[in-house]
Amino acid sequence: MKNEKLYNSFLDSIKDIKNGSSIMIGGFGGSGGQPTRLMLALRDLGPKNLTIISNVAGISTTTGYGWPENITPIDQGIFFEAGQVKKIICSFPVPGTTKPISEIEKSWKTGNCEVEIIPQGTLVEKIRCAGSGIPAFYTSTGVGTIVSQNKEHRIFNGRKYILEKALPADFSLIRANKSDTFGNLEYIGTSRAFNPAMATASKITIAEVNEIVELGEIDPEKIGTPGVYVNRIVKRKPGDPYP
Amino acid sequence: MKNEKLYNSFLDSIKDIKNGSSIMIGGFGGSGGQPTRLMLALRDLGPKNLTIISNVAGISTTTGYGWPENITPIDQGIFFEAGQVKKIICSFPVPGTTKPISEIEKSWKTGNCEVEIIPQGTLVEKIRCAGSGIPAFYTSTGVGTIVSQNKEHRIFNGRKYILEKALPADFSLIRANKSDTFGNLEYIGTSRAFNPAMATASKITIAEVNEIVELGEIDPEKIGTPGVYVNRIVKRKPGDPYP
Amino acid sequence: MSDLSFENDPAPRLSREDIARRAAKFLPNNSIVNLGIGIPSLCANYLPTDIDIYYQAETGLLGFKELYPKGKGDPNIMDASGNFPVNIPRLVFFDSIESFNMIRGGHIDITVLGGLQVSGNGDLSNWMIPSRGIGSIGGAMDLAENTPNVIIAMEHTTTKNIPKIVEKCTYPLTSKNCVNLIVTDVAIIEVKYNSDINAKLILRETAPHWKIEDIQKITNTEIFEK
Amino acid sequence: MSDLSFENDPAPRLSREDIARRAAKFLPNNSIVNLGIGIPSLCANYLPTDIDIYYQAETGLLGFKELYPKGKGDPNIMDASGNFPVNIPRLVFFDSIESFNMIRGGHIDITVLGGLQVSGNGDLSNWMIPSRGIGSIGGAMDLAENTPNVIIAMEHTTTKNIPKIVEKCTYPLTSKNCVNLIVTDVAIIEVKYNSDINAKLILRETAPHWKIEDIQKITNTEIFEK
Repeated sequence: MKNEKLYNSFLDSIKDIKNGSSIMIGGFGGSGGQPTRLMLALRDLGPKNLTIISNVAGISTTTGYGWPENITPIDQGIFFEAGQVKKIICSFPVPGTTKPISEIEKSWKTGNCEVEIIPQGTLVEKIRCAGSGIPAFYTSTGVGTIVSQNKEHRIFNGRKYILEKALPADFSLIRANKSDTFGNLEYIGTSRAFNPAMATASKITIAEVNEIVELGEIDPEKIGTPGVYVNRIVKRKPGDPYP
Repeated sequence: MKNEKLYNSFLDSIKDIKNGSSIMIGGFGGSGGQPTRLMLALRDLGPKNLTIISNVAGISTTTGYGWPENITPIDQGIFFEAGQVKKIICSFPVPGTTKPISEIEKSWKTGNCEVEIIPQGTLVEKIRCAGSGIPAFYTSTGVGTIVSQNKEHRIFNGRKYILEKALPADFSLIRANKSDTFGNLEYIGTSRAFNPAMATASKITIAEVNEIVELGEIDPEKIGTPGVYVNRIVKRKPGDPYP
Repeated sequence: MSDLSFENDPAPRLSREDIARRAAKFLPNNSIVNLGIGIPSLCANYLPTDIDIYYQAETGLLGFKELYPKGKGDPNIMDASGNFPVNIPRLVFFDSIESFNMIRGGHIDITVLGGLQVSGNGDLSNWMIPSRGIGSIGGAMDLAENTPNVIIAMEHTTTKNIPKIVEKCTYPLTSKNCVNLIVTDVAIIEVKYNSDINAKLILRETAPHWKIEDIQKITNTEIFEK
Repeated sequence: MSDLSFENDPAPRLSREDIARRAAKFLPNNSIVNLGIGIPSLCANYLPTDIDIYYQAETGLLGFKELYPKGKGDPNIMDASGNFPVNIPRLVFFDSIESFNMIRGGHIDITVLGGLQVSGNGDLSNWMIPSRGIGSIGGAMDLAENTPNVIIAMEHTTTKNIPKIVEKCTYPLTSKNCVNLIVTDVAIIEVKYNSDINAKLILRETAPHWKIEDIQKITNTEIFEK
C-alpha cells in the first residue's frame, strides 16, 4: 500500500503553501534542528504575504550563530530577501550587533514587514497550547513590560500574570534526525527545541529528516514526536552539505 | 563528597511528611510506574489528614487493575484503611463494579474523606502548570458538566471553555526505572504516566527506582525527568517482589 | 444474540460482541482510535484483516494491537483498561501530559466509548449512576469533548428495558453535543447536527427484523428515517 | 583592568573578565545556573576548581561545562549563545517546552544576565536600546521574571560614562523588581527588597581604591553602606 506521508521532493511536500499562509519553522536558531531544505524549497516556491513563526530568526547569516564555520549559513532572512514575508512572530530577530544589518531588520526598517517579538517561553507555550486544545494560559513573564500592553492582567495568589493566547499556524516545517514510516520522529541533542511543539500546532506538519526507517526501528523510548502529528516526511539526499 | 539526594531507606526519605501534607503519588494506576515502596513507607510513617493527589486510585485491590495475577495488589486504599486521608483528588477513584466496595468508596460513604474527581487531562495539566509557572489555563473539557460548576466560563473563537487552576503539592512520590546520581530519571513504557508532571509540581520530589547508576550511564536522549526536579532518590532492594 | 430479551421485541437483540463488530466497521484504515472500557474495547477483536488501526491509550501508548491474556504481559506496557498489550515493534510511549495534548488537541481521529445515556442532541452521560453518588471520569470527558468523531457502543436499553437514548440526559453529563454515532444491540443511529448544539437522530441500520417503530418504542426521543 | 578610563575615576575600572570572575563567586557548588550572552557567559571560565555548576541553556541543555573553540563542535549540541558545548557524559537534552517549564517554573537556581539599565528598585532593562527600535527578548524575560536569584553582570556605565544604575529605567523593561545582585567593573551591589516592590541598593564590595562616594558619582540612584 502506498504510504501517503512519504514525499520524494521538498518542493512537492510544500506546494500547497499559498500566499498569505502562516508557517512555523522549527529548531532553535542555528543549523541544528533547522529544516533548511524545506526553507529553501519554500523560498523557491515563492508564496508571498507569509506569516513566519520561529524562535531565533535571521541572525545566522550576519553573525554565524549556531553554524559550523565551513559553510555559509541559511536562515529566515531568505524569505525577507525574496520579499515573501508580511509578518514574523519570534523571540530573537536581531543580534546584539547592528552591523552588518540583517535581512529582517532591513525589511522592518523599510516598513516592508511587521515584527512581533514574544518572550521565548511564552512563544513556545502559545504554540504548545495551539496543539493541545488550550486556548489561553496565564504567565508572569512580561508583566510590567511592553509585552503586557493591551493584555488582560490578573492576580493569582498575590502575583500578577497576563493572559496569553494559543498560536496556531497553517503549516509547520520541522526537522528531525530520523523518521519511521508512520512519522514517529527521533531528535538528536538540542535539535529538539521548537520542533516538537510546532509539530502539534499546525494543520499540516512537514518533517525534513536525515533518514527514514521502518516502523519499530526507532527505540520507542526515544521518540520525541509521535507520528500522529506528522503529515508529510521528506528525506534529505545522502551527503547533504547542510548540517 | 556526600550526595545529598541519595537515601538508603524509604522511610528516611519521607520522614518530614507531616499531618496535613499534600502528596502526589505517581504512575497511572496499576503497578507499572507506581511508587509502591514509598507508599508502604508513608502508610508505616502514619501521618494523618493527608491530601492525596493521583490518577486512577484505589481500584487495583478490588479489581486487580494493572497488576500481574501472581501478587496481591497495593494501591492508594492503604491510606484510607489506615485513616490517613482527609481528601483525595483524582480522576478515577472507583471501578465500574460496586462489589467488593473499595477502601476509598467505603471512606467516602462514611463521610471520613472528601473525594474530588477531575477529568484526567485536566488533572495532569493542572499538575504540569504547578511545576511550570502557569497559574491557570482554559480547557473545554468539562464544559456543561458538574466539573464546570462554580468555574469561570469564557468563550475563545466561538467555543466555550472553563478556567482551571494549577495544582501544586508538598511532596511527590514518583517511580522510575533508573536514576543517575543527579536524579535524571529513565522510565520504561507506560510507566511514565503522571510521574514526569508530578516530579515538577511539589516542594520535595522523592523517586523510587530499581537502579541507581553513575552520571552519563543513562542515554541522554531517554531521560524522561531531568534531575533538577528530583530531590531524593531511593533504590529498591534487588529482587523486590512488587513490579 | 443478547442475554436480554423482552416480550415485545420483534426479534432477538444482538450481543455485546455484535455491537462491537458493528461499531468496528466505522474505523477506517490507518486511523488513530481510542477505545473505552467495556463493549468498545471489544471492537479490536472484530477488525477486517485489511484494516490497520493505531490504538491510543490514555496511559501513554500508541500503536498497540493484541492484548496478552489475563495473567500474562508486562505491567509497564498497560492500556487504560488495565490490560497489558503485546509489545510489537511500532509502539510509542509518552507521559500523561503528552497523552492528553493528543486527546484534548483533537489529534485522535475516533473514540468509541460506552454510554449510560445519550440524548437526542448528542449529549453523553457515561461516568456516574446517580444512585451510587460517586463515579470515575478518567479520560472520558477529555475524549468525548475533544475527539472529532465520537461513537457510542452500548445496549439500547438497561437490563430493565429502560431506554438509554433519551430526550435529555438525567445522569451527570460527560460532554454535551459530542456524540456522532450510536451503535446499539438493535440499531445504528447517526447524530446529525444542524448547528453546534441542535441535532436529529437518524436511523441508519437496524438489527434483523427490527423496524423503526420497534426501535422508537424503546427510545425516549424521536428518531428519523435516513 | 578595563579599556574604559575616565578622568575623575580614583583608580582603573575592572575588565569584563574581572566582572565575570567576581560574579562567578556567587555561584554555589551544584547549583543550576543559566548564563546570558556577553559578560555572563564568561563566568564559566572563572569557577574555582572545587565548584561544579550545572549550566542550563534555553536550547534544551543541562549539565554542560566546556565549549568547543569557534569552528569546532556539533551544531546539534548548542547553547543559547550559539556556542557548541563539549558532549560530556552528564548532559540532558529536552525540547523548548520543557526548557521553559524549568525556567518559568523557577527551577533554575541562579541566572547571570547582562544589563543595559538596572533601577534602584531592581527593575531590569536589557533587551532593547530605544534608538534602534527593534530588539531581541529571547529567554531574558522568562529568566529575569522567574529565577529566584538574578545577578546582573555589566559595566557600571556606558562607554560615555552615562550611569546604567538609575532611579528609573528609561529603556524598555525586561522584568520589574527582579534583580538581586549587580556586579560591575567598580562595585558589587545587593538589591535588598523591603517588600516585593520596594528595594534599597546596598554596596557590598568595591574595586580597589574606589570608595562609596566615587561609585555614587557614577550611579543615578542612591546606594547605601552595608
